[in-house]
Amino acid sequence: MLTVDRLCAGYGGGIVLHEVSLRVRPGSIQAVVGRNGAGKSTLVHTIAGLVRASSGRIEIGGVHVAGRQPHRIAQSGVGLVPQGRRVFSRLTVAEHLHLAAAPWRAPTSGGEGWTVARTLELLPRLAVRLRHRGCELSGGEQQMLAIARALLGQPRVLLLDEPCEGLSPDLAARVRELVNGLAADGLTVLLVEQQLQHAMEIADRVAVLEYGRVVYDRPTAEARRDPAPLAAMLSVAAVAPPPANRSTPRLWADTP
Amino acid sequence: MTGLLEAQDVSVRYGSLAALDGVDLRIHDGQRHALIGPNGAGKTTLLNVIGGSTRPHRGTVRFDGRDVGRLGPAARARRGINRIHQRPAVFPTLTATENVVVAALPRVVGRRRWWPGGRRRAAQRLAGPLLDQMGLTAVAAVPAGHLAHGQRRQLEIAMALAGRPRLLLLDEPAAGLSAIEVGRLVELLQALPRAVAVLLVEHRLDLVYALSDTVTVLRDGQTLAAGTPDEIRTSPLVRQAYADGVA
Amino acid sequence: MAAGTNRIDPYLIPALDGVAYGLLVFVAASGLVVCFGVANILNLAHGLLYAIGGYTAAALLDGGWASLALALAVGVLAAAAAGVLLAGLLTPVATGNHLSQALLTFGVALAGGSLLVAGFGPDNPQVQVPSALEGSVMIAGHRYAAYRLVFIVVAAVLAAALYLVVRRTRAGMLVRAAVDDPEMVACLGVSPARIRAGVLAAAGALAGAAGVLGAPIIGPGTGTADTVLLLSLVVVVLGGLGSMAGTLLAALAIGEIQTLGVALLPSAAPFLLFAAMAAVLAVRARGLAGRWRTA
Amino acid sequence: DDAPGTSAGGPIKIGLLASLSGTYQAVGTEIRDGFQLYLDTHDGKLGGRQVDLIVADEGNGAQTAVPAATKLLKQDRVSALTGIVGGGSVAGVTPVLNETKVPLVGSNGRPELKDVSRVWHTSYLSDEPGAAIAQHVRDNVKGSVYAIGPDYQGGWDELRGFTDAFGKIGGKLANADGKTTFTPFPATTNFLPYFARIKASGAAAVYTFYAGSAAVDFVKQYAQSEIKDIPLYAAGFLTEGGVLNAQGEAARDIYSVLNYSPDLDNAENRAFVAAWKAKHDGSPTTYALASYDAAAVLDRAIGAAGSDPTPEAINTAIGQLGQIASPRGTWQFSTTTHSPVQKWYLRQVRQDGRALSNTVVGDLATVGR
Amino acid sequence: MRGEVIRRVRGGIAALVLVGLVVAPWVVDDYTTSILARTLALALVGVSVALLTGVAGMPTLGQTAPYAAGAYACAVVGSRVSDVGVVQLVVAAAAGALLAALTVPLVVHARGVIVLMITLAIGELVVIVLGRWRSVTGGTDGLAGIPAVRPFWGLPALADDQARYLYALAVVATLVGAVLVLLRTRAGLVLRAGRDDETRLRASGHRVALHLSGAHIAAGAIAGAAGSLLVVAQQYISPADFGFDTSALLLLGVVIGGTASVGGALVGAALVIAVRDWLFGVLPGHAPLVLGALFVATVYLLPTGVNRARGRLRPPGVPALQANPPAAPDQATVAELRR
Ligand SMILES: Nc1ncnc2c1ncn2[C@@H]1O[C@H](COP(=O)(O)OP(=O)(O)OP(=O)(O)O)[C@@H](O)[C@H]1O
Ligand SMILES: Nc1ncnc2c1ncn2[C@@H]1O[C@H](COP(=O)(O)OP(=O)(O)OP(=O)(O)O)[C@@H](O)[C@H]1O
Ligand SMILES: [Mg+2]
Ligand SMILES: [Mg+2]
Repeated sequence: MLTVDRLCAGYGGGIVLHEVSLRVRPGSIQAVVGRNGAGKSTLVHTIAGLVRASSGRIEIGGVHVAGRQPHRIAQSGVGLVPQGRRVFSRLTVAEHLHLAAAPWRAPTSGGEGWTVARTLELLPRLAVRLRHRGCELSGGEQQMLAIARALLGQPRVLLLDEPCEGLSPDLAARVRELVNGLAADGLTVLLVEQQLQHAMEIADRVAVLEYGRVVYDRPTAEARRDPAPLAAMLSVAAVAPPPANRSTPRLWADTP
Repeated sequence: MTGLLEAQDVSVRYGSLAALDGVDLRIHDGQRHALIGPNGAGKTTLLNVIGGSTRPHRGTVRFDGRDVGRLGPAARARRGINRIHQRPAVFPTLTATENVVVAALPRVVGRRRWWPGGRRRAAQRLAGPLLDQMGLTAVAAVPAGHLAHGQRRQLEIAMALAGRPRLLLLDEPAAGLSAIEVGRLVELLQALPRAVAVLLVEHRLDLVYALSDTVTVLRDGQTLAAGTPDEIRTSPLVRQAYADGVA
Repeated sequence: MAAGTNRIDPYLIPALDGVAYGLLVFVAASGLVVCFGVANILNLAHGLLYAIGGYTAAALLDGGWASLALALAVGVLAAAAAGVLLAGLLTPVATGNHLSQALLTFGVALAGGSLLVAGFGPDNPQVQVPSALEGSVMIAGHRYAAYRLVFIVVAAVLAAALYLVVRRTRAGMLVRAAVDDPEMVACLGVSPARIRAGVLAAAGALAGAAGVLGAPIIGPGTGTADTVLLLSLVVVVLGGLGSMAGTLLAALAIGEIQTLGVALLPSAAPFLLFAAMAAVLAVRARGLAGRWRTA
Repeated sequence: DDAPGTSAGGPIKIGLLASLSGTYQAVGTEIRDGFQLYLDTHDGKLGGRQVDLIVADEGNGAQTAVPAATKLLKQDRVSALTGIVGGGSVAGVTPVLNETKVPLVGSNGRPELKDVSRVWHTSYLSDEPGAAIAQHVRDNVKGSVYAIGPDYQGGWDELRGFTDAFGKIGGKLANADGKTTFTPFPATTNFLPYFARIKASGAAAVYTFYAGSAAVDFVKQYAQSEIKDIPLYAAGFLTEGGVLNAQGEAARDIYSVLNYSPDLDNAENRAFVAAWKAKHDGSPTTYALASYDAAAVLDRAIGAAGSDPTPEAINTAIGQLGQIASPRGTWQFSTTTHSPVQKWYLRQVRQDGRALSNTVVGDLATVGR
Repeated sequence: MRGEVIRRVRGGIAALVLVGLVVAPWVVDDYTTSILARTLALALVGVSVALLTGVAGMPTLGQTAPYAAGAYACAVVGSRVSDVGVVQLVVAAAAGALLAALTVPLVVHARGVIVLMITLAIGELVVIVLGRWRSVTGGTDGLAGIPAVRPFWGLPALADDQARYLYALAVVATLVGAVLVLLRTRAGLVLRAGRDDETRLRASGHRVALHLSGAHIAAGAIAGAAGSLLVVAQQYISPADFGFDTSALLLLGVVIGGTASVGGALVGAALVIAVRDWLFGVLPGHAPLVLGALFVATVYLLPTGVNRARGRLRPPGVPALQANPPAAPDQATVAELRR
C-alpha cells in the first residue's frame, strides 16, 4: 500500500509538487501521465527518498517514510526503475545482477521470488551481454538492465518511471504484460508513462499531473467511459479502447 | 544523382560482437530516412559512425561527395552533420539559451560575425525562436541540468537545429515526450526546409511512417530490408525480425 | 663473458632494490588505490594515515616479533579510526567532487601532521626492526637488507588480496557502483554514507599497516606524510586509477626509475621521476582522449 | 609606533625567526631554545635591557620566511634579527633588512652575499667543515675518497669546501668523473643505487653531508648496504642532534667534523650543558649553541651600544667585539665574511653510557677568513 | 528577484573591496602594505588557476611554472636590460605564455586528475631546473638585488611599499578586467560548455583542443605577468616561491572562492595566502595547525563555494523552476520555502 498525502517537494529554491495526493492499493497499478516537466519524475523520486519532501506524508504499508534516507526506503521494499536508466557504467551486466539480487528478502506476496535466472529468461538479450559493462550497452539494453535491477530487489512497491522508453514495441508490450502480472501477484505499482493508451491498457487508475498538481485521478474504466476530459487535458485525439486480449503482445501496437 | 551521404560496407566490431556488419546506406539531399530495428540492432552505432564518434572497422562514409572517414565529430558537424543523442546530451550548467547559442556558434551566419562578440550576438538571435518552437521559452534561463528529461530532449533538438544541419541525425527524438510535444515535434520536422536530410531512429512506428520517405530495417548489425514505409509495413520479414528480437 | 657480467654487476642490486622499493611504494599506496582509484574519493590525508602507522611502529617496536604484531594491530586500528573520522568529516562533500575533497583532506593533513609532530616531537624517532630481520643477506655476491626482501612477499600477498576484494566481492562492486551513481546504490538498499566510511576505514587500515611495516624504510618524520602522499598519488594515477595490475606495474616502474634509473643516469636523477610521469600520462591521455567522456 | 631603540635602560625588541613548523622544525626549535636559554640564564636581559623577544615562524623556506621577517622588521620594528635556519631564507630576507637597516645575527644558514655590512653569523660558512677535515682525511685514508651530497646550495657549498681543500693537498676523488655526486634533494629517500656506484668506484672512504631525515635514511641504508665497511666521514650534521637517536646503532663509528661537541671541556661549556640539561632532554646541539652565542653577541653589543642602542649602533658595536668566550672555545668574527674564525673538532659516534653520542677524538684546524 | 538582490549585494561588496584596496596603503602600516602587494601577485596567479580549473575544467597544480618563467624573465630583464615596468610585464607575460605553449601538447588531451598530476610534474620540473641553472637563476638560494622598477619611461622608480603596492594593484585590476571581458565573449561560453560535456561540444562542431590550448596559453600569460609583480613586490625570488605548496594553496584558495568565478578566485587565493603569511608571523609553530583547521571549517562554512565547485547545483541568480502555473496560491509556498 502506497499513500501520498498532500505532498510538496522541490529543488533548491522552488517547489515542483504542490499537495499531491495519491493512494495505490496493493495489487493495483496507478498510472501517472502528464506533460514534460509536470513533475512526474519528481514525484517518483520523492517517494524513493531521492528528493526531500518539504511537507506532506508518504506511507508505505502504513509506515510514514517521508524524510527517511533513500536506502532505508529501499530496504522497506521500494524498487525503482528510474528515468534515463542510470545503470552503473563501469559494472558488467553480471555484476549489476549480482549486486541487485536480494534472495534473502521474502518474495513478493503471492508470486515466486525473482532470481537472476528468471530475470534473464524474461529479458534474454541481457543473457548474451553478461560480460558487457553498463556503458557498452545499447539504450534498450540499458533499460532492460534497469528493470532487471529493480525486480531482483524483490520489491513490494514498484516505481516505474517510463520503463518502456527506448524498448522496441514488442518488448515494451511484454514489459507491460509483466507489470500487469506483478500487480496481479499483489505488488503495488506506480507507473509513469507518456503514452496514454499504453498506460490505460494495464492501469487501474489514471492520474494526470499538471504543473505539479493532480488535476485528474479516476479509475481507468471510468476514464474509458468518458474519455473527453482526459483527452482534452493531454490534447490527444482519443483514448484507445480497451484491448481485446491483454495478454497477447500486440506487434504493431503503434500502427495508426 | 549522387547522395548527400553514402555509407558503404560499414562494419563495427566490439570484441567478438559485430555491432554493424557490412551496412550500406545512402541518403540524398532532403531525404527523410528512417532506421528501425529491435534493441541492440546497431542503429545508434550507425549514427555514431556517420557522426564521426565511432570509427568503423571497415567501410567508407562519404558526405557531400567527399570521404569524411578521417574527420572527427567536430569537423563533420561543421560540414553540416548535426545530431541528437539517444540519451539527451546537453551542457548541464549552461542555461537552455546558452546551450543553443553554443550549438549555433560554429555555423552561425550574421553580418557582423567577424566583430568581437558579433558571432555570439548572432547566435543569440537564433536561440529565442528555436526555444520557442520547442516550447521551452519558459525555461530558457534555467540551467539545462535542472530540466526534466523530456525538456532536455527538446533542448537537444533545438541545439541540433541551431547548427544549421544539412543532415540531421535523430536518435529516438520522441522517446519520453508527451503527446503534445510529439505533435509539436512532428510539425517541426515536417516544416524543416526541404533541403535538410533527416536520418531518424525511432521505435514508434506511427511516427516513422508519418515522417519518412524511406525506411531501413536493421537487425543484428545487418540490413534486413529497405524500402518505402508501405513496403516495410507489409513485409512479413520485418515482423519476424521484431518478434525474434524479443525471444 | 666476464666483461659482460662486470658491466651488469653494479646494476644488479639497484635492479633488485627497484623491485623492493617499488613494492614498498605499492604497499604505501594501496590505501589510496582503494580510496581514490576505486572509490574516487580524493584523500590528501593519506600520507597522514601512513605517518600514524609509522609513529605507532616507532613507539611500540622493541626488536621482538610480539611488538611487531602489537604495533601492526594498534597502527591498523588507529589509522582505520582516523579514516572513519575523515569519512565523517567528508559527509557533506559529494563523491567525485575532488576539489572540495582536496580542500578538506588537505586541511586535515596539515592540522593532523602538526598534531603528530607536537605529540611525537620534531625529530625522526628510531624504528627497531625485529632483530631477525635487522641484518643483511648475501645475494649473488652482494649484501642486501633482509627487511626489504621480506617486503617483496608482503606486498605480493597484499596486491593479490586487494585485486580479489575489489573485483570479486560484493563489497568491491558496491564501491565501484557508488562511484557511478550513489543515489542508485541507495535505491538498492545500501547506504552510500556507510560505503564511504567503509572505504576510508579500509584505506586507513591499509595505510596504517603500510606505515608500520614500512617504517624501517620510509620512517616517520616531519616530511614522511608528504613523501608518501606524493609517491602514492603518482602511482595511483599512473596505474590508471583503480586498476590493480596497473598500479602494481606503476609502482614497480617508479621503484626502478628511482633506483636503476638513478644508477644508470645519475645526472638526470632529479628529472627522471617527473619527466617520466608527465610523458606517460600525456601519452596515455592522448590515447584515451576519445574515450574520456563518452561513457 | 615608537621608533626602534628606546630610552636608556628601557626594554629592547629582538626578533627571532626560525622554522617552528615543517621539515626543519627540529633545527628551528633548537635555535629558539638556545636563545631562550641565554635569556633565562641572564635575567631575560641583553646589555642590561629587558628583552622583548618576538618569535616568528620561518616555515619551510624563503616564501614563508620573507613575510614573517617583514612583520618583525616593519611592524614590530625590532632592533636586531636573529635565527633563520635556511640559507635561502636569509637571502630572501636580505632586501628587507637592507631596506630597514636592521642587523641580522644569524645562527645557522648563510648564503653567498654581496654585501655583509649588516649580516653576522655565529655559525660558520658552509664550506668550512669540509675544509677543516680535508687534511685529516688525506692523512688517514689510504686511497681515493668518494664525495656525495644533496643537490642544493647548502650541499654544493659543503662538498665544495671538502673537495677543493682535499684536491689542493693532493687527495684524489673516487667519483667516476672526478666530480662530486649530488642526489636530488629532498626527493631522495633511497640511496642504494648510489651505494652501488660507490662500491663500483673502489673508494677507500666516503665523505658526505646530509642533515635531517635525509641523514637518517643515508646512515641507516649505509649500514645495511654492501659498503658498510667503508669508513664514513661527514660534516657533523649527519649525526647531530635528534637524527643520531633515529639512526641508532647504524651510526656507530661515523667520523664527523663540527665546531662543537657537548663533551668539550671548558668552563663555559660545562655551564651551558648543565643549564641546557636542566631544561631539556638530551645534550645541546651546535644549532642551540650558535643561537646561544648569538644572544651572547647581542648581549655584549647592546651593552656597548650606549644609551640609545639603535640598530645602527648595535651593528657598529658587533663589529668591535673582538674575542668571544663561548662553550665551543673562544672565537671572533672575521672582518671580511662576518662569520666566526673558530676551531673545528673531529668527532666519532661512540658508546657513551647507555646511548651513542658524538665524542670528540681530536682537534682539527682553526678555520675562518 | 532573489538573483537580482544577490547580484546587487555582490556588486556592492566588490565595489567596497575595490575602494578598500585603493585606500589601503594610506590606512595600514608598511608591513601590511608589503604583504598585500605580494598577495596581489599571488592572487593574480589564482585568477589564472581559476581560468583553467573552473572555467576550462582543467584543474591545475602547475601554474607556478609560467609564474616562475615570468618572474625569472622579469628579474633577468630587470637587472640586465630595462627597469621599465611595462617592458618587464610584457616580457614576463610572453615568457609565461611561451612556457604554457610548450606544455600544451602534454595537457590538452588529459582531463581531471590526470591534468592535476601532469601539471604537478611540470611545476616540479621547472623548480628543479630553476635550482640547477645557476648562471641565470642563482640556484636554490635565488636572485636578490633586482633594481627597483619604474612603471613607465620617465617615471620615478618605485622606492617604497606604498608605490609598489599601487603599481601591483593597477596591473592586477587591468588584467582582471581584461579576463572578465574575455569571459563575456563566446570564448568564455564555449569553455564552460566544454567543462560540462566535451563530447557534446565536439558534436556541435567546436574545436575543443584549440579552445583549451588558447585558454592554457592565456592563463600562462597571466601567471607570467603575476611573476613580474612578485619581483616588484619582494625584490627577491627563489625556487621556493614556486614550489608545490604554493600551487596547492593557490588551488585551494580558488576552490574556496568558487572555482568558476574570477572575483572569487582573486579573493580566495588572496585570503589563503594572506592568512598563511599572517599566521606564520603571529602564531609561530602553529600556523599549519590553524591553517588546516581553517580549510576544514571553510568546507562547512562556505557551502556555496563547495557547491559551485561541483558545478551541479543551481548557481545563485537562476530564476524559479518552472513556468509557474497561472494560479496564485503557490507563490506563498515558494516564498515560504525561500525564507
Ligand atoms: N535537479 C533539479 N533541480 C532543479 N529543478 C529541477 C531538477 N529536476 C527537475 N527540475 C524541474 O522540476 C520540474 C519537474 O521535473 P520532472 O523531472 O519531475 O518532470 P517530469 O514530469 O518527469 O517530466 P518528463 O516527462 O520530461 O520526464 C521541471 O520544471 C524541472 O525543470
Ligand atoms: N562501446 C561498446 N562496447 C561493446 N559493445 C557495444 C558498445 N556499444 C554498443 N555495443 C553493442 O552493440 C550492439 C548495438 O548497439 P546499438 O547501441 O547500436 O543498438 P541500437 O540499435 O541503438 O539499440 P537500442 O534500440 O536499444 O538503442 C549492442 O548489442 C550493444 O551491446
Ligand atoms: Mg520525468
Ligand atoms: Mg540506440
